[in-house]
Amino acid sequence: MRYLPLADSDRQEMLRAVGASSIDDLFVDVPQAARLSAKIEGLADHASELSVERQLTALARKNMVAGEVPFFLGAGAYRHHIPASVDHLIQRGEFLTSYTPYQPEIAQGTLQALFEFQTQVARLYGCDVANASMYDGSTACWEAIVMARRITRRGKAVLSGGLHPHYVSVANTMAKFTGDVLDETLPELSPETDVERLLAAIDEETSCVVVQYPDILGRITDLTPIAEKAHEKGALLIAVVTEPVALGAIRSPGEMGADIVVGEGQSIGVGLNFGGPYVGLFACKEKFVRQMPGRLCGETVDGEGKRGFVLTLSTREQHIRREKATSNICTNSGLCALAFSVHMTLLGEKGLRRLATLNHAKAVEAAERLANVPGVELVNETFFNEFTLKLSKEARPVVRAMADKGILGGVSLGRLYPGADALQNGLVVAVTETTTHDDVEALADALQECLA
Amino acid sequence: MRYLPLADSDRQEMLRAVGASSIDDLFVDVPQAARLSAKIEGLADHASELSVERQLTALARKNMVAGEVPFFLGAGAYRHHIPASVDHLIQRGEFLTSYTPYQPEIAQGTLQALFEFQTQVARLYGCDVANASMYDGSTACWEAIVMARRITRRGKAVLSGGLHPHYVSVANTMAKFTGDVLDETLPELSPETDVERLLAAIDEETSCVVVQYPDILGRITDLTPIAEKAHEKGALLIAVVTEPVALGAIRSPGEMGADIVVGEGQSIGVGLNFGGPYVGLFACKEKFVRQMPGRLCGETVDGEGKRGFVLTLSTREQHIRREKATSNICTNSGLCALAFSVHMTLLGEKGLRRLATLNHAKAVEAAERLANVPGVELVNETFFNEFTLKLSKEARPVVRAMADKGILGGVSLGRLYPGADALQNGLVVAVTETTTHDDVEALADALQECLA
Amino acid sequence: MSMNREGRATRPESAEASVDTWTGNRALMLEEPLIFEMDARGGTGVDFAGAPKVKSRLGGLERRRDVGLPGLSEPQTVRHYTRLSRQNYAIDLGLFPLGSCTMKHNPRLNERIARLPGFADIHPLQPADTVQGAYRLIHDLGEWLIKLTGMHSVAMSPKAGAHGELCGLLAIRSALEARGGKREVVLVPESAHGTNPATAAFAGYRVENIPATERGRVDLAALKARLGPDVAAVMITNPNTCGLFEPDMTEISRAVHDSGALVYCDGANFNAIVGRVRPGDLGIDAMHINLHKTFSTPHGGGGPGSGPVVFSEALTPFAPLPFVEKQNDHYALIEEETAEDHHARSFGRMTAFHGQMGMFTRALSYILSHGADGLRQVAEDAVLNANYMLRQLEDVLDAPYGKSGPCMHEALFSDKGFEGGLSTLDLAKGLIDEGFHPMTMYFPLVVHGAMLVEPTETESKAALDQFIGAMRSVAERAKAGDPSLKAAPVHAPRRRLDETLAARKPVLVYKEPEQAQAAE
Amino acid sequence: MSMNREGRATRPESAEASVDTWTGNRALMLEEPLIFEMDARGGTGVDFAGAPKVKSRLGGLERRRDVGLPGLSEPQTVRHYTRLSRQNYAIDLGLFPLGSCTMKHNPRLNERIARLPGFADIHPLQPADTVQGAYRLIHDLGEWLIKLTGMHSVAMSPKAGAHGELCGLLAIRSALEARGGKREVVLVPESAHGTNPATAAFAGYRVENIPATERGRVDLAALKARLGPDVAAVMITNPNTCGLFEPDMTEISRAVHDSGALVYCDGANFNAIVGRVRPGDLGIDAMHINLHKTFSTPHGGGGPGSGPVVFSEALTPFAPLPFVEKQNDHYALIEEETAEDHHARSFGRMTAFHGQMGMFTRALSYILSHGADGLRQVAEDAVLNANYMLRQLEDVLDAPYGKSGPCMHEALFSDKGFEGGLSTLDLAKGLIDEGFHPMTMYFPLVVHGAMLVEPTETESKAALDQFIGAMRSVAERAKAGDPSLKAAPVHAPRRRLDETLAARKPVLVYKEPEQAQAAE
Ligand SMILES: Cc1ncc(COP(=O)(O)O)c(C=O)c1O
Ligand SMILES: Cc1ncc(COP(=O)(O)O)c(C=O)c1O
Repeated sequence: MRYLPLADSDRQEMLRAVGASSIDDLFVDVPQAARLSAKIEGLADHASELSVERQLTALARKNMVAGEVPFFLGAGAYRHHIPASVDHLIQRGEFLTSYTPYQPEIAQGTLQALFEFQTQVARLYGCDVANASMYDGSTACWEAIVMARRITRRGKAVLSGGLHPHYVSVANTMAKFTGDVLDETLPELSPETDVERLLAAIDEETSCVVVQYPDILGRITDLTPIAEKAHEKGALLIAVVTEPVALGAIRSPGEMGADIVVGEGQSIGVGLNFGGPYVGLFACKEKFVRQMPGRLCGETVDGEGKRGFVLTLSTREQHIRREKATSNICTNSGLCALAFSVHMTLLGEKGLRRLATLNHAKAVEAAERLANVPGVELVNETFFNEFTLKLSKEARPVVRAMADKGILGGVSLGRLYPGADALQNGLVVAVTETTTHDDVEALADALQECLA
Repeated sequence: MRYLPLADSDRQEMLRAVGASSIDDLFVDVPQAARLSAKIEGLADHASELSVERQLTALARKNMVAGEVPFFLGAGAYRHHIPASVDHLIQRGEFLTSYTPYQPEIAQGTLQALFEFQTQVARLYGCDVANASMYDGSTACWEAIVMARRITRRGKAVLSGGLHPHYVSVANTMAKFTGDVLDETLPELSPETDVERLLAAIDEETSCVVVQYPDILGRITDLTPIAEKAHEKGALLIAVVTEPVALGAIRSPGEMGADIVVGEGQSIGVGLNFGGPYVGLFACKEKFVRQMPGRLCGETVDGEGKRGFVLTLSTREQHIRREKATSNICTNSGLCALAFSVHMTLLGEKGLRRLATLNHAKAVEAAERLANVPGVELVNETFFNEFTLKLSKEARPVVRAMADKGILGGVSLGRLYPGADALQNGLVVAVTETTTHDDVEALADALQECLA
Repeated sequence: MSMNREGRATRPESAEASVDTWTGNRALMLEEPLIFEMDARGGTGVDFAGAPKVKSRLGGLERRRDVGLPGLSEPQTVRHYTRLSRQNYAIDLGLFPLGSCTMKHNPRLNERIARLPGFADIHPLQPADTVQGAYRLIHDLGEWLIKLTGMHSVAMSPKAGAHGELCGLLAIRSALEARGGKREVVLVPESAHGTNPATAAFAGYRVENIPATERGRVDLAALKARLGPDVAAVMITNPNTCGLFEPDMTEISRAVHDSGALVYCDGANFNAIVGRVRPGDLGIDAMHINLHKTFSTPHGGGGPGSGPVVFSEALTPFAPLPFVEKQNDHYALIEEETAEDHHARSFGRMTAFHGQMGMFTRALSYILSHGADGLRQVAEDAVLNANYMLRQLEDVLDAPYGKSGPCMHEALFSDKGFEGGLSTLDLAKGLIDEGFHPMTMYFPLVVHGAMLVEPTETESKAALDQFIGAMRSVAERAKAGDPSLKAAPVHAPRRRLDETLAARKPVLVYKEPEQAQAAE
Repeated sequence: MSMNREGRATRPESAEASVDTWTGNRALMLEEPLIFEMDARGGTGVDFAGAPKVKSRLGGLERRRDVGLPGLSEPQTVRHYTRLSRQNYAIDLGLFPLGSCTMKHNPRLNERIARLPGFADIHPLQPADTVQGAYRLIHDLGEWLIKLTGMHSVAMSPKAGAHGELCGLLAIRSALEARGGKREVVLVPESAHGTNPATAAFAGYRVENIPATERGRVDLAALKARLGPDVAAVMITNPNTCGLFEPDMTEISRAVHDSGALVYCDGANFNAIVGRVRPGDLGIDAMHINLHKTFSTPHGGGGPGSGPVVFSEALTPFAPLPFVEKQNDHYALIEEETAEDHHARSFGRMTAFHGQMGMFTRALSYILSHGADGLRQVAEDAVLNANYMLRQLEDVLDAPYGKSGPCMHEALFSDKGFEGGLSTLDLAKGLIDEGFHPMTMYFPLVVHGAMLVEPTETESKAALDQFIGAMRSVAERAKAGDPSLKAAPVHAPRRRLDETLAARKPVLVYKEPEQAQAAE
């Protein structure tokens, strides 16, 4: 076996050295009945690289690859071009095959990169501090709600109807067990978000109000009035950003008064990957730092006074505080955070701005083109790189029919909100710098055919 | 431009620092007439990664990929499975982006790897010493002929008809200018090689006899009698190996008395790459070491007595000896040599033997299967993983017709020997560990159809 | 400190003390500033096509302030991160015996597979017909995990071990609630990993400890005594965090079940038994598997991981959504909409989308590569390597459970007998100078100054022997009270770092010098 | 030395002298044995399917002896080469100002492009219809090279610069021979790169030197005086190896042509003028282009390179085979068979197959990425960076041609003024400790203790400033005769290596201890 360095002669010699006559001697503690003598059923013996590669390539070929067709899916996962150097760098063995930086003297590479990551995230979100990553946007969102409960000692969270339905589901799952009360609703296929509803719902029991920005339909709302109302009532504003590229074009939630900003970082540096691994971003105001979940990297000095970095404030964490920890998270999304940071370093202010401008401009062009297709109506007044179309038919079968023609035309609201009748004709369309003019024309033609 | 770190403000500041008012001041030595003011005709301005990747991917898609079809080409370039770790390792920036190791204290990585490479090559070839690589097999072959001339001070080289015709062409090109006399012939579509002719041709004027092993038709001949006759006449035996994997199954040329062994290393660690870059291997007896071309890495010690490695015997080389150098080679094929060495380290004795056994067994099975196709005759009695079929028709159009069906069925001798009538029906077929049963069946079927 | 013409420091001020070069570099060990300290405003390493002119649809919320992001050209970026990477230790450099973390070699084939566009470049919400290969991969991997553990079903979506623990406990809680009655306590051994109690608390339970025996196992009698109508579940790690198999596991399961509670097994240490023992045969109800441990997906300096959870038949109805189901020749993703008929009692969704696909591809590649014989060999070699460590070191280091028989995949030592105020930390830092990553320190909590050494099966005997030699050498120094050990490491990119300072005055983001001053 | 149980040394004997660890490692700087010294017989890192049983067709030549190849598992292999790599300096780590070598950043996009299966996994002898994309790529790259140089045609097959020189000289010789008459001498400036005279000799010419002026240029008068019926060609490097443009190039070309000879230009320094000057406008006949310099293909620790040669109209008929020709919408490879009609006077084939495809893909990616504006900027920034170096250092280091005006892409210094027996070598080794790769030393030969500094355009101003600071610091030490410089480097993986010993008693391959002893 190519991955196992011990030779049989090594094994014999080592068994002798430990005083065992056979390997079974080392498994004495396993009750006889539980010792497996047969091989795992149906599993072949070890296989060559060539054979494994063939088997798995055959599976990979059964999927329609986003980059090979006109592609318009978003709804929390976006297809952006990732510079080749990002993957090159995150594949360096010293990053790829290291552990959480428990021994900081020989983990300064990871630690400094995390410190830079935290700073990038905090600045992007307009917050004071950020952590070293969460699993993804949806779990980060739930952790934010939990954190708001800890801070406010209140149990009611008001969720905007524009929050990604998976994020809502995750919160609902957890709330079932924690007893949090979630005040939620479905989005409406209209240009207006549910700001008024949110403002009305925030009261003295509210721990937080959770608003996605831009929201699941792509709409952009000013968060300032929500922040003001929340603060007035002693609640926190949690903003959720599923498309970080948007923040190259629009104001950051922090600027508008959000207390905690969380989101999905996948757009920057991390590919689609069929939904994971992604990287949850988590930032907040400085005063809440000791209530944050997850790892934090901080600056310090070494024995010679040189600057260095360490994991810090670990008294919040499970390995020190156990049942009193702010979260149970341990392994986070380190390498994706690194990828995010490398890509963001390549972009810089200038690149992020340009990327956002290009996304927005292409999306505006596409929205105008698609709105001209008979049977298609543009729902949004505002959007960044993603907007919602209202079709003259149920969207889900249209999406499937377009897929049969080799066009991945968007995410139907029927997929996201099964059973919500008012939403079934909605189609969420994302347009990025990777979308070409021809792609848009192909989608327009396909829609026209399917809706005729 | 993503690759240019200077900002305009840097440029201004630096121009000031060097006392220039504009960049043109630094180009004063260029005659006015030669200064280009226009942009290069037809070349667009700088382009994004995305755009370049799209343009070049479009070109790549126009090629039929070996790994995606039944594939049987060889004739000096072989398709083997390369373990994924090889590419991972050679992409490490410290290997990929370093120069020839002129400063050994900070190039021990490259140097030790070269020392290991030299040892692997020498052992594989059955020689005392090997150099740090040549461009490819064909240029290594020519350099060996030149070296034999230097050693023997004779000018006639006897080339076997089984030598790869490109290698013969290269030698012919060079001989035109150096005045070497080449005694050459075409191969015959028969199981016998031209050993008898070679034995007869070696005389007191002969500097060397050059024999490929296995030869261009895949045939394997014992080199011992040739070595004996050559040595008797004061000539050298140069053995050429285009398929190094073969040496996992058959005796090394060094064992059989070859004085210089050269060849192509591509099969181990280096992909097909449409013909380059490849890696020339060059080994010989110890006594000839000071006549070798190319770089040599040698062992030494540092100021503290620790073992280390340096480039050595550079008094043979152009940068020291200039017009008296043993060769003009400077840049060689370092990274491919590293890839070869990594792959060979992964294989080891056991892996190389198994790989060779598998190649041979699959080739034998395939040869037997194909020989059963009506209109197909197996030329070889002996072969390793490549053999020649004699078709009932001219092979070149058959190869083209099979390609139209999506089968890359081999190399026609018509392609290699245009105009050589006796060879036009020959088809050289290579079979490796990557060839499947289905591939062979597809080829058999295609041949049957084309020959019907 | 020296200034360049802009008055910006070109040489790190603090470097002067210890090194003798102008730059502060030491040949190939290069000092690297933060990206924020580089003169990188206005720079970028990405080019874009020009954007068409359009009427903005941003609703008047155009960004007004700069984000404050430095941008580097590609050459600068590659250099920055390459230099940083060189300040890290990693499996690729040497033995990384972090107990409980299973730092085994990460096969490069798996990296290649994970990057196939057919896996890496597909969107989680594509129509089912366009991602049949992906669904099938998730399904197949799940099937192997079920077979390897001898369990009944699997939930693939948990994002890491701790997330898997939560998944397991939520299923347990749902099952118990479905039965009716309220159970509020989860029992956890003292030696458990911190995520266990943290998860139990997150799931709304009160945590109580179970004591350990002198042989480092769960105290069966104490456990039985504590079981009762208020206990919802017991969380057991097996092999446990002392690196020992729980021989009473079957009986524990029986007792727990008899009391009406359920058994959660922390499967972080599955590597010791894969292919040799199926946890399902020991009576457990749920267990997470860290694909980033046993199944070799890279740790990446902290993640991502993946923590699928296998369930007993009893818990299967409560497993989370979504999941992949095979329907004849077709694979379907059972999400909220279709769950109605299939899976009405699911406790719900744990994450957006369907799990860590990028880890699944790697894990399946790992399983197929090793096959039935190879996986069994993995466990055997992991255990053999650990026992070899234990026996080669127990004469110089106290091995609290060394007498009680063989260990599994980890060897546990303590700092008993160190002199001169030296402790586990000092030995660890001494190992750094020797070119090794230290073992896990001060965990499990049940052993004073614990050192948990997990070599894994991907180490050669030569590597073990070198580690043993180094460990012996440093242990001798610790036992002799060698004060120089307090100064270790001396050869690493940094000397010991002041963690107290970091926590007392947290600096978690870079502030421009002006900003930082203003903040004082 | 310490022995493990098999009596094999587990710690390098020589390490003991200088380091204080048991292993000889210094934290992240790890000592690594040769693969031959690892206990690796019988090991392997590659698995294979079983081979079918067949009757051998090996003609009785089955291998009888072991090859003697150690085999390592994948984990061991990855670690071995990762550790070795860390003993290297590289562009990815820092400024690599090797004059004449153009060590610029190697874009990672190019690496990705070169690995597209449509380029990397195609065989050179596939039928033309199955490789139209590949032919087109070669053709397109060739067209850009022609346009960038203002020449008439291009030969793509040469494998590196020296091979390109040979290609050029063979074309020249063929052309001259076609004209009749025998010319036997090639004139080469004293400052020329060693490959120039070596190539001329290989091509059957006698080499004579052309002297240089005090301003570091070809002495036009002397050259003219030497031209005559026996001179076949003049080889000029422009910009030359002193980093200076030859202002008389047009006149040189005219004079050479008038004498019936031809002009070969060594294009290694094309980076200084790309997009700003077309060598074809200076009257040359042939020039090679190192794609591994100007066009950024990686040097890979010594290669591979690629050396396409551009030709004037006069030489075009003599260019080598094969080449790609565009025929309407189709691309054809003109090989021996078809050359008859097209290219009867070709001097022939220089290599198997058709050149360095893997470098072509990268170079074309580079050209398209930079575009017309970017390439011009490359030359300008390369020249600006070099002049900045020159002017920031000429007060501490002797710059022999500094007074004569600006340099091109390289700044040339000498060791004039060094005290205490120190010379260029010592300064170079001092730079290593500072974290830099030294500049080219002792080349060109025309300057005593030459130091040729080529920063390239991919260095930031901050990187230049740090290098300048380090260089000034070490230069001051050299001028003060600081004896500690003789000991440099002290921080690198090795101290100065004994090159004399290596050459006196060459050890070029590893010998097992028994073997080595027997050989004594
Ligand atoms: C015993 C044990 N349980 C649980 C975990 C948590 O797993 P993860 O880090 O994947 O969340 C770990 C690993 O860190 C562990 O070692
Ligand atoms: C001026 C000059 N000419 C020729 C060469 C030879 O090029 P190559 O190394 O590609 O053969 C070099 C580079 O080494 C060079 O610097």
